[in-house]
Amino acid sequence: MTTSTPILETQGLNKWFGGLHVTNEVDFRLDPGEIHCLIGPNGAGKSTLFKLLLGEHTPSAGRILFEGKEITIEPSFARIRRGISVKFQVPGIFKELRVHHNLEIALQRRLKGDALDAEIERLLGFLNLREQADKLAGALSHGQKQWLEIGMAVSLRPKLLLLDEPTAGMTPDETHATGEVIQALNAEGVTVLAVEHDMAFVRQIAQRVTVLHFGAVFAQGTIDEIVADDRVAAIYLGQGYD
Amino acid sequence: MNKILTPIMMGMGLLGLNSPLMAEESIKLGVLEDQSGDFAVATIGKVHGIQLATEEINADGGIDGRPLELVIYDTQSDNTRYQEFMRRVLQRDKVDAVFAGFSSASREAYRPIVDQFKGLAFYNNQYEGGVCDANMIVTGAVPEQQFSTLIPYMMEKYGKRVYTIAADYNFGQISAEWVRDIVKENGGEMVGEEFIPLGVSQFSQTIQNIQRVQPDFIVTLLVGTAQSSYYEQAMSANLRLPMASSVNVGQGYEHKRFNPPSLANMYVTTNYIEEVDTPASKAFLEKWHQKFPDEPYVNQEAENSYLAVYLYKQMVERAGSTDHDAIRKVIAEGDVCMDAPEGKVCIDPKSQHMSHTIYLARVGEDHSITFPKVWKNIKPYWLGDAGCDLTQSNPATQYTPSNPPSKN
Amino acid sequence: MANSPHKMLFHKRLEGPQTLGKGKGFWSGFLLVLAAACVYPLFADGYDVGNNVYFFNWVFMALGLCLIWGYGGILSFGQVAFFGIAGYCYGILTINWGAAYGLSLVALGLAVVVAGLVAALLGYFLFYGRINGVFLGIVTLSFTLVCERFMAQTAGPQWTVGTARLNGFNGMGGMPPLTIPWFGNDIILFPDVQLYYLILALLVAVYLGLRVLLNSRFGNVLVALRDNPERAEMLGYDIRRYQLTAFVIASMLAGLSGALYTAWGQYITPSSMGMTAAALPIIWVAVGGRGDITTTLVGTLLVLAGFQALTVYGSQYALVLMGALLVITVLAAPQGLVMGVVNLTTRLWRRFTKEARS
Amino acid sequence: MAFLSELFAFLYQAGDAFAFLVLAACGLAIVFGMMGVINLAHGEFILCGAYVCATATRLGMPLPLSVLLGALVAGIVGMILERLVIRHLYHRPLDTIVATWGISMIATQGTLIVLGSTLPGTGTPLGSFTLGDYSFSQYRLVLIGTALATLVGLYLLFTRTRFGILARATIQMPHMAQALGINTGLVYSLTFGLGAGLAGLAGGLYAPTMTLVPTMGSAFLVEAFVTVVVGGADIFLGTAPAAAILGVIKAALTSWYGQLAGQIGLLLTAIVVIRVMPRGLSGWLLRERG
Repeated sequence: MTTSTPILETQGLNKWFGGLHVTNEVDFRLDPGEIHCLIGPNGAGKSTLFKLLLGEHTPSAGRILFEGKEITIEPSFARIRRGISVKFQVPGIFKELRVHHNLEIALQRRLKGDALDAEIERLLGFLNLREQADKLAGALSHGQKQWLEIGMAVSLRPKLLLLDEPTAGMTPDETHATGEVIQALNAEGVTVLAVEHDMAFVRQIAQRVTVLHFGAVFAQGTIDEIVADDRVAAIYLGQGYD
Repeated sequence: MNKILTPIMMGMGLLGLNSPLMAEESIKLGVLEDQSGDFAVATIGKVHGIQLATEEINADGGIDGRPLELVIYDTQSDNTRYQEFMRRVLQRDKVDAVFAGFSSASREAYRPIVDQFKGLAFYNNQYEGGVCDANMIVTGAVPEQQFSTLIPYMMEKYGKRVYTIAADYNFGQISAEWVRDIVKENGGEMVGEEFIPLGVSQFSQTIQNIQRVQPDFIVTLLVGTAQSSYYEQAMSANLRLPMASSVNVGQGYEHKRFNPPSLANMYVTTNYIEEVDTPASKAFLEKWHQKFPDEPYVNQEAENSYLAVYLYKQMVERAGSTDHDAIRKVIAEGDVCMDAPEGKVCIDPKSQHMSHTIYLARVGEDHSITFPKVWKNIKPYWLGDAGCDLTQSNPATQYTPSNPPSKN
Repeated sequence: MANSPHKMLFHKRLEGPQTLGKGKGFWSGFLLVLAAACVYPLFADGYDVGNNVYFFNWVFMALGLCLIWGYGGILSFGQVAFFGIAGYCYGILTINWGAAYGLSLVALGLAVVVAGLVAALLGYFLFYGRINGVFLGIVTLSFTLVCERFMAQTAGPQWTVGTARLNGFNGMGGMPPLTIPWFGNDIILFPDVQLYYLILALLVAVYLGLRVLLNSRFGNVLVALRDNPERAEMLGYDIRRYQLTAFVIASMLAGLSGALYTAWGQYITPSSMGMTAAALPIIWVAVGGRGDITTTLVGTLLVLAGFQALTVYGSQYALVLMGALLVITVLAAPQGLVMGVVNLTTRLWRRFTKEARS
Repeated sequence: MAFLSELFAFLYQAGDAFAFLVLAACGLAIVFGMMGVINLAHGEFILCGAYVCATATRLGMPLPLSVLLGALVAGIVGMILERLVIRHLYHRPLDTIVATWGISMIATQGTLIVLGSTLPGTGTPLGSFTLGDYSFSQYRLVLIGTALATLVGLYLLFTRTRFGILARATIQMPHMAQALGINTGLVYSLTFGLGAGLAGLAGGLYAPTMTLVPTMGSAFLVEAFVTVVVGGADIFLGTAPAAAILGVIKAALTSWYGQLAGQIGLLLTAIVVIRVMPRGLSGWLLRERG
């Protein structure tokens, strides 16, 4: 698997905030087509790494490559246009706009006219939000907001989907359903990188897992390898592992 | 039509006008002055002056038997209000003449409108001079009247090294130019010239700059309430040089408002202030205080406005109508004069500016006023000499010494 | 709405999620108002017509501010800078060229373009520097105050462009009004009926044009980035470009106001770019209702007429009443007074129709 | 000696500009930095302090007490306004601009109507002293000293007193503070009152040196804003150094190129600083720590 060009790669990535070293020499590879989970205790640098990948922070040192091309200092929107998409932890939707309008804005770069309307309709059905189409997005329930954002993220037809705690605040049933959607997307060829705390969910979807600790890559492997690693258990125990 | 009448009625209510004169067709005067905003300090008296003159004239039978009616608007020290209301008085209220404007900017704002509608506007303010416009009559003093008297006196008395601080806009810059030229003509030297943006209120640095070169006297051409903080600050830094000004005391009565001795040893040329000690002036003041007992001060602009109404009366009576061409023919005769509270004044037909009695006022340690010198019949000569002749043509332009009329 | 079939593109764009008013009722009302506005000069005197032209002049700037503030969430305190820049441009160009051969109209166009270019420069600096929120307001305010202070000291003869003197604080005058060439007999547009129709036509064009723009993809992105800029960027939109575009359009509209104002009064001064002037557009838009261009349009006209009436009849209390109006608007009708009235009537109407049905 | 007196003259000018900026800005900085409110009525609190101070002085109260009285009255007026208006707008920062602008219009014009177009001044206390070619106002040194003392006082207030700590806690974590039983409404009122009171202090201190007119607040407003923007949200890491830097820039430009250069230089500095450090000096010093 490691012989093909990785879809995403970081080389010697570092980020300092003042004296704080929050990303430490991260060398990370993501192969096309895999579902990869990023875990680690609170403050391990997962969110910062995401922000570096998305271009919301610029790295202090190191390089980021997407499909072999350097994107280290590219602005966020350009990365999105290359085929990266993201779902934030706190639902990133347009609260003051109506639900169908949210989807229209996500889709209008790709589609127009009748095709746009048809795709909105299809997504509304897929996300089970048809009844709420004319509601303000801010008035949706938490779960519905999460779904709407996933819908918006997916509607870009990304090659790589970044998910920041996609199941936060969801019931176990919703969590499981989300896992199935992710796997379905993956089956269509979307590579997935997810930050996740819920180990059951990680077990459900992840093919490989990377553990971050103090900003550095601490361990990497399949979920079983990681669970079997005593050192990983130790850093989590220190933090209260659930 | 009710809308239009209200302000007129208000004006008349103030004047207590319910006399049988109302039967005659009245002559309407528009009054656009800043009764609120930045300039209100110096302008409220102008409105009072016009009201006082109007009341006297109406009590005395009006102009040719026709009563005067005032249409008064508050222009809020805002140029756009002048544009709005000048159109309103000319187009809607159809006034016969307008008394308008404090700042030069406001005058320039309304002047195109007066020209468009062929109105007749009185500008009753001291200003930087140079307006050559047949539709304007200026009763305020201009730099040649104030500086050709003031600067030679100061140089003779205190010395030839002069430092000017002036507000950084048209009035200040043009006045400073006049000072520069007159100082040079009299063999003096400008040791410093500093321009202060309007609205600046902190002067420590300026005070130091003055101390560095030690002039014999300072010409202060500061304008606006923020800039007048200079005097207090100069005093507290112990800068006690004699000062000369064309704009203080006579307009903003700073000697009454500021604590003595911050204005001590200031010399001002003005065509009127309430301290002027002549019988005409005293009678005038008495009438004024009877009608407006709370008036803080009667300044030169207030007197200009008062006398302007009488000048208008004289011109209309001599012309036999309010028609502007007829009035201008009267002006062209060259003897439109009157005995005003300040003394005799006449309208110069070439520039339609006014000759004045110029008083040199000196502010004492206790801010009392003395008059070391009085010049009679000082003419607004510059525009006419430079080539403005409104009896021949009407360029409707403002000229400056560095941008005079082209002579051909 | 989501499944409404696409009608003619233009029609679809004239109404949509970003603008109030749709359907036959609204558009017949619109035509009625337009017709009334067209025949109005037949029944009014020259003063009223000219005065209305004066009010219309300012509306362009208000609509521009509504575009960036109401829709884009960018509060610019400095729109009057572009107003002033375009005004001075119009003055300089027409004083040098004269108004023959339609040159005053060319000057009007160029003045708007120059305002747009300056806005592009300043906007590039701001948006590509990722400056936003109140800081953007302060920078734009500083910019306009720099312009004001600079222009205020240009009284000297050295400040001359061609034959046009900038003339400092006293302001530049003497430029010709707009003039339409007409078979050797030019029509000079003094603030009266002719100018009224020209400005009315411009106003209708700008209003409809903005409706189309706001309901287009561009408008969608604009409201999206007001709501959640991060998400908008993460949908692949270069939000800086959208902000800059909106800012430039808004500034060109402010410029249009400025050039028209200058032509209207044949006069422009640095005070047009001062602190008080800078606050006025914000007041109009806030009181009218910044969330929608129709309420902004109506609100601006109402506030302008109201403030003028207050000044005429309220004398020195006018400014106090204006201040009170602002505070009350913000507290009682945060979306703006006109918007508040619209919402209230819609609610009452719904309740009424519901009761009628049951 | 000539050099020394020139040097002192420059330092005196820079210090004078610094004091003006600090005193004008610190109230604004607290209200903006801690509460996120853009207070365009800041100048009118200054006006309030100045008028109260001048009136009290004329009635025979010693100047230091009058200044404090001015600050106190402005502070109380500020707290009342916070209750009536500002309180409802905490979640709408842009609307505070509109509302405070309205308040400013009411206050300025109301003062003109009620108290007339001008108030008589009280005269600057203390005398002058001479150094080299120059003489200096002693009161200006008092202003510089007061500016420094105000900064120290605020630092102690926010780090050493119960109110300061509660205020910072409330403003950083309002929900947490509420849960802990802090009367957050009162804290907001007091903080706004403190900002208004500092404005009143500036007004009182400058009242003897300026013309007292209803529009006098506007002379402070623009420079106060520039200082706050250059400084950013934190008063100690932002406003104070910003005032120092701007004071030097302004004094230098004014002394070499005149007042206009000083004014325009100040505004251009603000634009450039914001471009380079979008969150002001303090944002830059604390950059990205959060």
